[in-house]
Amino acid sequence: MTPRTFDRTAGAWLALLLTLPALALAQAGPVPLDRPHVEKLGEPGPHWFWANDVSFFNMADGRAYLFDADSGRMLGMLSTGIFFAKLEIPADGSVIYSPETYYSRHTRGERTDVVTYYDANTLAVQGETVVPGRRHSGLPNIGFSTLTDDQRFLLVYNFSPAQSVTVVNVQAREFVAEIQTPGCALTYATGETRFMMMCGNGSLMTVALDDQGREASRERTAPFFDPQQDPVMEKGVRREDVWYFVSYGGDVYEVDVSGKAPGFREPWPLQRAGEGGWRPGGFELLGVHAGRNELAVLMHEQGEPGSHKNPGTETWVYDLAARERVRRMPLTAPAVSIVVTRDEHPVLLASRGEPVIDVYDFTSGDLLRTIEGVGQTPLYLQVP
Amino acid sequence: MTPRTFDRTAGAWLALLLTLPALALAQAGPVPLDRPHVEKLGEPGPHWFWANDVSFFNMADGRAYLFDADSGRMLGMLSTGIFFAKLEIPADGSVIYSPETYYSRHTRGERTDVVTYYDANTLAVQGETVVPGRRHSGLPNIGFSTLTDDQRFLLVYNFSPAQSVTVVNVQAREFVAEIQTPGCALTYATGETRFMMMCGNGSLMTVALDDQGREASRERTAPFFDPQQDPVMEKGVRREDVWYFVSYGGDVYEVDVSGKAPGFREPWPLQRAGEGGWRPGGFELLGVHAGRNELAVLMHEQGEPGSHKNPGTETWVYDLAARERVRRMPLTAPAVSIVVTRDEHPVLLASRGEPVIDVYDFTSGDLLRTIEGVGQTPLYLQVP
Amino acid sequence: MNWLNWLDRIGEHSARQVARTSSRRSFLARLGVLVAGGAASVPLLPVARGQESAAREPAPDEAGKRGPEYDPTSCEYWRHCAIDGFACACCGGSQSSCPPGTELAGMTWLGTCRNPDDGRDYIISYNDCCGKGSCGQCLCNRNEGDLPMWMPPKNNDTNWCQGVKSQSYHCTIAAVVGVATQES
Amino acid sequence: MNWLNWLDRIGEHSARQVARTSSRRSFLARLGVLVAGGAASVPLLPVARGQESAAREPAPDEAGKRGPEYDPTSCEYWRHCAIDGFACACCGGSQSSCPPGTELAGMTWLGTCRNPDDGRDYIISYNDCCGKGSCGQCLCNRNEGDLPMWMPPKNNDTNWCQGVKSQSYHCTIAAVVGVATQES
Repeated sequence: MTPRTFDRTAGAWLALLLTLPALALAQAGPVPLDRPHVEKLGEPGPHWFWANDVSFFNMADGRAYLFDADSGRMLGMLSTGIFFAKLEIPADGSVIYSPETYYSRHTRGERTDVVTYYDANTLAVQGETVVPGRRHSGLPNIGFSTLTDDQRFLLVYNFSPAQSVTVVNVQAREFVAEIQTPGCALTYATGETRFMMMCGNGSLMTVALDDQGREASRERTAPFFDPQQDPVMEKGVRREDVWYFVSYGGDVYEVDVSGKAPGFREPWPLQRAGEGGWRPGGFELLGVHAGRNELAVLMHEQGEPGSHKNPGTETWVYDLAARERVRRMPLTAPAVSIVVTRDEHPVLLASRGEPVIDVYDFTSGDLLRTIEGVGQTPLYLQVP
Repeated sequence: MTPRTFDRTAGAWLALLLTLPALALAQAGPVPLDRPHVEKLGEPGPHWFWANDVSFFNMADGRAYLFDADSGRMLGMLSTGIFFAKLEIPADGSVIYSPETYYSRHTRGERTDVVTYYDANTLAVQGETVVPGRRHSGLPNIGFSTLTDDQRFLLVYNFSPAQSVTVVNVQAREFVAEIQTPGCALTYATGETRFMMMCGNGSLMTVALDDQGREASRERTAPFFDPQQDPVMEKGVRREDVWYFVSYGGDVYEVDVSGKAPGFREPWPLQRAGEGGWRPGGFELLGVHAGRNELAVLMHEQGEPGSHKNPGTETWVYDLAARERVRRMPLTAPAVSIVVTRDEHPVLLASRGEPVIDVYDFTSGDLLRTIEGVGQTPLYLQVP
Repeated sequence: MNWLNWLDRIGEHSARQVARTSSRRSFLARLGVLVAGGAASVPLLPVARGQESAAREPAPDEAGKRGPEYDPTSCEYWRHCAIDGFACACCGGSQSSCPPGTELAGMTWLGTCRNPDDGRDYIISYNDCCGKGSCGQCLCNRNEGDLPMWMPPKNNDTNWCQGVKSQSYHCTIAAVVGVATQES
Repeated sequence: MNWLNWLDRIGEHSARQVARTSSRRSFLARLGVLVAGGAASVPLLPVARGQESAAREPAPDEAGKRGPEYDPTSCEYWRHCAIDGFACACCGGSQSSCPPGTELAGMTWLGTCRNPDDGRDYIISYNDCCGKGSCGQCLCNRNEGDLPMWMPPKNNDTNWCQGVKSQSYHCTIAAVVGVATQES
């Protein structure tokens, strides 16, 4: 607005009302006068989590909600544009990276893809890096983007439908390169400056970056499963140098990424004898707790072809050293996505897909609380 | 995407699948092969209506939905950006004008206000005119924008909080001027190139435009009501040369705009003796049927200060010639917004504010059907 | 026009009726959402300052109190007698602070609410917090004192995210900025 | 890999199970929404042409039929055995046409559905209609034949508004583009 006309208009109203506050402020009451300000977050609590919301029925208005599972309270929110998938949160937690897409007319017009930098303490926008407008859009999973272990390079999977990976130097905050990866999808960090992708024939492709973040080399493994017999889901989780994946049928595939090339171990089953009717299923269906060396898996009964995204009615927990199930956690409500907090007294957060998230004690399985009103379709949960 | 990489990627998939459709298409079955295409609307039906949706909980994704009240079917949709209020539909019905606002990052960044031109038959975007980014945002009412009677100038009310009116020549499709209107709000067409506004002291200001759409003259009436005693709502309706408004208390104020300056008639009450507990209320609380010369008003019981936006439990209908109520229509569900179709067998459309719209026979008051799933918060209904 | 009296009259009225009516959760309440409050464009008030401060300042004398009348996340909170929108205390803010990353709007709708603890009327400033999509939590709305859009300072159908970088409405606070005089 | 057999096997399977399972309306179904279908990026198929035509072409042999299996707005519609999203017939389009003002995506997910009328299997092309916000009507989803994102042509978590001006997903059609051979 133009200051001049503002004065002309608002001036009239001020004349009407200014006397009141003026005289009111002259005397202080027993309730101290507030000084309105903008909140900051401070140190993260052990059970804080982000609920990423693609906002299904209004995709142009994607969000990421920050909640405290202990209080059930919303702590803050980020508005993250259309086709929103998930945040990337570096180890030091000082900043939040968010691959986002915008249209000049919200659902049409010129498309602009960016990586937005948010201050993790103030949740204010620090800046953005414009990247190629080909970011993959769909129901989010862990492979949509990732940070290399050295925390320097953010990788974003593109699908247009050409497959490629965008590399952003998040320290320099500049776009580095787009690496063409025909036949291979998604991104999984596997080392300081290394990541892998899953390819259509059941193999893995490892791409090593040079110090500038450009492709130094790529290597493809032999297929480690048969896509026609028992497809392995792309929804993996990582603990230290091992990525864990599960197949439709319920076998656990361990991929050791400590070396230059991924190493494969003998798959082992989630089900015991007579439990064949149970299958893994959901969107973010795997969770891991590094300290306890435990894997959590969403499971449902009457598994059948096509049920691999059915909500889980139980969470089964496995000792990764013994490769044995240590407990079953029946869920109060079926869930499609789960995450386990990192602390010593972890909670399991389970999203119903609808705007409801259940909080369970990860060790006892007790339901601690149910948080409602979490956006619209919170499909991917993250812990800072 | 780059064609080259597209070939490399998609090429692989095509190889896998092309044989199938090829051989399938070779033979035609009893079900004729479809030729997918994009629909067109054709001639409007008598009971088509637009439900304008500000999309309250996801304002960046505003919409206008076109439905047929006879079939209850959705016919099409427009995506209309943030703070969406309402469409402007000219008499000849060939094009639709839509004052819209966009942010370069959907909820932040650079703001761009436009008037978008949609083909009324294909609902395709024809183009847009950029206007000053000060369009008023809030819960929509009829005064947010209007077309002059000659159909040449679109007027958009601005609030920043300076008050002004943007003039767009919709035939030349160009921005003409922004007219500063301190102390006066909203826009109501009153003639070929004339409109009026409601001012803070209970008066009306008439602005006449010249042939280019620039301000030729402005004139203010004396206050026609006392804002402190019984405020007159800004939510009016027009029939020919008369604008109808109602006060919080339930008096009808008629404003004759046939002359250069508005003429006022003696207010008359909506309630009969003993009906004082009933009050008009809602968002789009007035409807009119020109042919029958009838006014429809949303009414609620236990009226009190602050109840002027309460949903109406009944619609009361008045003969505007006799200024007498001719019928009461109890509503199946409380409604906040209504509109009456223009035809000889009119229906009353009543929005619950939630995504549900009830369709009533305007003459008998019978509920004909209930349409569900109409967006998120359809607060302003229009008939083409 | 004696706006001082007018505002006070509305204020008193609201204060008296808050207990009876403010728990209404009709859709109308949801409509409140859009509305960043309503009246009183007062950009030069203290409410517009102090944005730098980040210290949380819960009103001390409410600390010990129990019940919805003293709960900033409740529609019955005594300061909410004229609120219209999402209560920021449910969005990562408080009754006197905006959620992280939002921008505090300097222009506010002022209400007059009675503190049930000391029976005195206080001037409440309903500043909006802006620049993100709607919070979606703790909707609360009442229309006492609301006037049509021809009187912007008293209209709560208006988005009051004004004078900020982005007008996108997120939530509304309820800050005590003074004590109302009884001279009406 | 014999993808022809694979696709047929899935197709048959879907066709057989449609009646039993396609009426599921779990949230999973709602998730289908995003998904513009899934498999088979076949930009050169006839399904990508004919966008100029505006004549409505209901499949004649379905005209007289009654019941959800012949209702394009129903999740049980025989052609929906592998649909994943909003049925355009509920959005202002039809089983073979996009709603006004949207853009027909040339790349499609192909399914094989059995027509209960003649017992034959047909190739169904699930083109997406793009360029507006989501339609929100008549959600329908099934995951038979769905593979993870490492096989894009078979993945229905992918937004298939590709090769269009705007990737914003609105709804999905179910057009007959051929007759499936039994050679599997």
